[in-house]
Amino acid sequence: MEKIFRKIKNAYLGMISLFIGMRVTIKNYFAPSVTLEYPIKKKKMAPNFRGMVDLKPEACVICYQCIKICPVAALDLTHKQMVADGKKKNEITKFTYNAELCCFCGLCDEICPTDAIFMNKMYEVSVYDHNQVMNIDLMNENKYKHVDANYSLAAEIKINDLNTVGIIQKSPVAPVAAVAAAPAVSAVVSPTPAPEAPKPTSTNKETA
Amino acid sequence: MTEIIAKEGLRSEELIVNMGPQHPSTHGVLYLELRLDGEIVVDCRPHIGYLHRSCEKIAENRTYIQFVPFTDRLDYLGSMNNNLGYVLAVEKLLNLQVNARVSYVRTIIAELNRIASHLVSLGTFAQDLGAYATPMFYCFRDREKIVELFDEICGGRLTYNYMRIGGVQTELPAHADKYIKDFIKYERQKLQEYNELLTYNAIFLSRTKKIGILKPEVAINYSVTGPMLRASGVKWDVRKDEPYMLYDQFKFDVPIGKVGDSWDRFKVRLDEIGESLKIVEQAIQGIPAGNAVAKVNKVFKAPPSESYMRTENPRGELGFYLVSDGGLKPYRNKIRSPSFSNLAVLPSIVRGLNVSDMVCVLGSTDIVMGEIDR
Amino acid sequence: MIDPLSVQVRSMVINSSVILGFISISAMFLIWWERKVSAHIQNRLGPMIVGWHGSLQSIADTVKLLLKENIVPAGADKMIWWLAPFFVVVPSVMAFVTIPFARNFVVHDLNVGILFITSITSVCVLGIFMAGWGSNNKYSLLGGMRSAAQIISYEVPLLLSVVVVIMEAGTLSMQGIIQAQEHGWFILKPNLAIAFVIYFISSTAEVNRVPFDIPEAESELGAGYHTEYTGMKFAMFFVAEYTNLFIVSAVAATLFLGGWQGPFLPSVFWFLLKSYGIIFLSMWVRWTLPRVRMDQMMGFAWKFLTPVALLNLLISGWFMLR
Amino acid sequence: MDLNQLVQAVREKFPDAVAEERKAALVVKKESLRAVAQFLKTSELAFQNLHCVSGVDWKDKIEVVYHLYSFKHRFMLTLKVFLPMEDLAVETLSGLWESANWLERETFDLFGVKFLNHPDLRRILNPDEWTDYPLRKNFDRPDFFRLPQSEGLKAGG
Repeated sequence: MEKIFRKIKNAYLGMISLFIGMRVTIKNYFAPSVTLEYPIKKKKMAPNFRGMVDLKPEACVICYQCIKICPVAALDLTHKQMVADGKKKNEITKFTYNAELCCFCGLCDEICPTDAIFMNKMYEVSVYDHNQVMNIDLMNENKYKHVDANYSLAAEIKINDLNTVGIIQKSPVAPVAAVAAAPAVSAVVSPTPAPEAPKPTSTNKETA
Repeated sequence: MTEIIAKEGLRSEELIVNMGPQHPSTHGVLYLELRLDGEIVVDCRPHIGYLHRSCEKIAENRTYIQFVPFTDRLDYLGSMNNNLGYVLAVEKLLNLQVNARVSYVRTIIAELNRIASHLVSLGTFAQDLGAYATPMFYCFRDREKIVELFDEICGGRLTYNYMRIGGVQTELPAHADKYIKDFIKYERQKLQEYNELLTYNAIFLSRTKKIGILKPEVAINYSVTGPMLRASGVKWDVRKDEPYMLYDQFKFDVPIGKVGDSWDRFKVRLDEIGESLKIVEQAIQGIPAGNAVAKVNKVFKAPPSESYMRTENPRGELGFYLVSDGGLKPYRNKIRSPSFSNLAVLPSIVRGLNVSDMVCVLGSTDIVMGEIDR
Repeated sequence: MIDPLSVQVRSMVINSSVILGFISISAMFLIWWERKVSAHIQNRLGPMIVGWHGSLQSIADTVKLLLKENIVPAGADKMIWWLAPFFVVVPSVMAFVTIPFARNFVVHDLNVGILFITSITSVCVLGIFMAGWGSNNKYSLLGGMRSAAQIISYEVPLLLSVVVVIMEAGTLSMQGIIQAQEHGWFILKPNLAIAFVIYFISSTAEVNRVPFDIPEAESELGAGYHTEYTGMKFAMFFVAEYTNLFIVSAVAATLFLGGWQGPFLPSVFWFLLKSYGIIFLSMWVRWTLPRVRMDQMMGFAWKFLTPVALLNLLISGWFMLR
Repeated sequence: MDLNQLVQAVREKFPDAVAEERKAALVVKKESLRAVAQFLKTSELAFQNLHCVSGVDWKDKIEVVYHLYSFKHRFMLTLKVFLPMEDLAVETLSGLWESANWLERETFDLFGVKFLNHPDLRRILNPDEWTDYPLRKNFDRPDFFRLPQSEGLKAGG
């Protein structure tokens, strides 16, 4: 008898628990929606958002930091020395970006000493052909026009000025780079000073 | 027909069902070879490796800092925790101390990501049990709040690449303090809602209670870690028992289960969200001033030595075994992924259950294939 | 001989065409409505683009499904595979014959109306099992077998709860049952309220909806018996599912909620209001609860629902004879 | 508990099992691995948990590293065994710790270390018909591992 009573009690409690669950869903039925109607209303990306890699061509000092840090070799840079008005000057001959290899880690943005290379806020980057994103010429003003007709480098640069990645307060403490012999045991880890721009008059190490 | 039966007797045959690699409830590209007797699982053989990218070989060809983005892709739901585990391993290798603010920021971020990861786990578990999408959407709604914050902080929504050797990528934004406090308040309310919707729901209880019981000694023998181990009743949490960073300064409990069934695993995760909220609350109050940002170290060499660092990931203990030969790149980087061991125990606990229960147990183990296959 | 031009036959033809139109529109509406309800329960918006709040979404989907390629799986039992969708759709359409939409709108008020509906809707299980068997897919087969077991089991408590209504009304005709409720809906009587709950639970199982959607069981069996179907064949299963949903809700409205009876408004309006109200309840349940397990569900049918329904029947009978 | 005590205990039990003195690890001879492991698990040291098995390729030899954990003593032991390239075979530990089953399969798959008496020694991550051992140092497929190599950088930029 007790068994039957317990069974009935359990069934009753079970029913109640189902009704409690249904109360939660009906409460949410009348709650406002949290989603956006995506293609119509678009989310504005935060200034730190990592979209496609972009470049301010005039700011680049050809230091090769981004090439060295890129974990997936998505960037390709060559340059040659030019003599103009009696002054030696390095000029980029090729600076391409392969968005298919890119892992959007943002290390190039972070390491760039002059903030020339940065990540823009594009996130709709569907194309019909691999070639359209495999060799993007970063020196071109309209590099992403074929992906997004509304792309504008000036606007992207403007948004990017707000971003905080790779921008840190300079601190006089020594860099942290630990060396094999003496690992740094500094209590405060401080940023390394921004790497110097390579000297404009490089030697013949750099080839055409 | 009747003649055959008369001659040979009624025969029954085992049915071999290939569950996966594409299947709604295998959480990625897991392939389970099931031998069924009717609907009872006689044998289950997991086949893995569909997502094998040889991350460990990649690590041998990348500098230490270059490998951080790859750790994001291991357990893609707990990217921050993976970043943290790797960075701590490298710091241990370099014997490098970081300042308190770095630890605090890392703690906040890692715990928030643990919440996000557990939310996904709870949602997909409910989905596996056939609660069509509703709990999952609620969980994703709350996870979205964390992801939004991460998006603002580091620019990524899934693969964050936020931790740096010696620091973090960027400072927390100015409004993060208020945002996180609001989130804690909000999430505590929502946890109550999950309890109402799922935890004590009669159907949910009948589906998960006493299903897939994992005994503590079996769990330890199989090297199961994380919420799965704690659900079996072993009070073991690396954060508590072998504290790294500043976890010894925060007050939090380690929720454990009683039986080790699917419901306990679910409940432990749900409780851990609450505990993580506690940690975040304390961390956000006690965060010291200072500089948490570390500039990317372009090049550094590690002394020829080795380090094994394990951290408490949302799924268990993530270990990085780094061997250095004094070069720019690690000589060997072994990733001990928690899901790998947690999946290995699956065949032994699903034998004798039926297919629906197997799906339930698989959902409660909360595996991520990116981590298993590496 | 029936005169082909008699008033009765003519009205039946007209009514049938109205009903056929209603079925397709209702199924489309229900599909859209389900999506909206689920979306709002999940804090989403649901379809919003096609038409006002996405109201034409189902039409767009139908066009899409019509244009889809019809893929026949290799090794399928072709004959059975092709016939299965028809075996699912046709009975559900046939069941509309005796559903009284309004005071004087019913295709043909059979004197065994409720018996006709319950028997004709059970034919669906044949189609589902054919689909599961013919697909040559293990998941589909499991789904079809589960479905057969489930529908046959839940037929018992469903019928037992209907019998209480028949006893109370004293007729099998649908219009007769409604007229018997002129002085108060059946659901207001305690024994019939229990019958209503049993009916609602069993009918949810009958139309394979959560928490009894075991034949489809997305997370276990892919999509169960209709995994291998594409295009319009899949659409037929889909339409049949929602048509069945409407039928069981309409029958519930007729048997327990007084059918088309109601003050002020036209009778057809009251009928649709009650039917869709029950459908909303069903949707609400669907988007809240998890799925039960096969053995739990069978145990629930045989060990709980059937005894309760029998007891209910006995007590009602005793009250009636007293 | 610290490592020295532990090494001492192992030495007492197995006089010639320890192959090498290391600062942070216990290195045993491969013949005595199974016996030492048995001792570590069943004695009062109580290493109940085999946490991780990794291989390291030192070109002439392959090192198999076992991370054992003792909940009782809160101690993580690094147990190592070196295998010469000619004879990559060592006794399995999968009878002692079930976790060794998959972890050793992984090491077999990636390094080609044969674990004797393993119940189910198949490839686990790579396909069964794969012939190479990808984590060995001599395995290099330039197609797969594209290193940061821009033309300007190669030339010394």
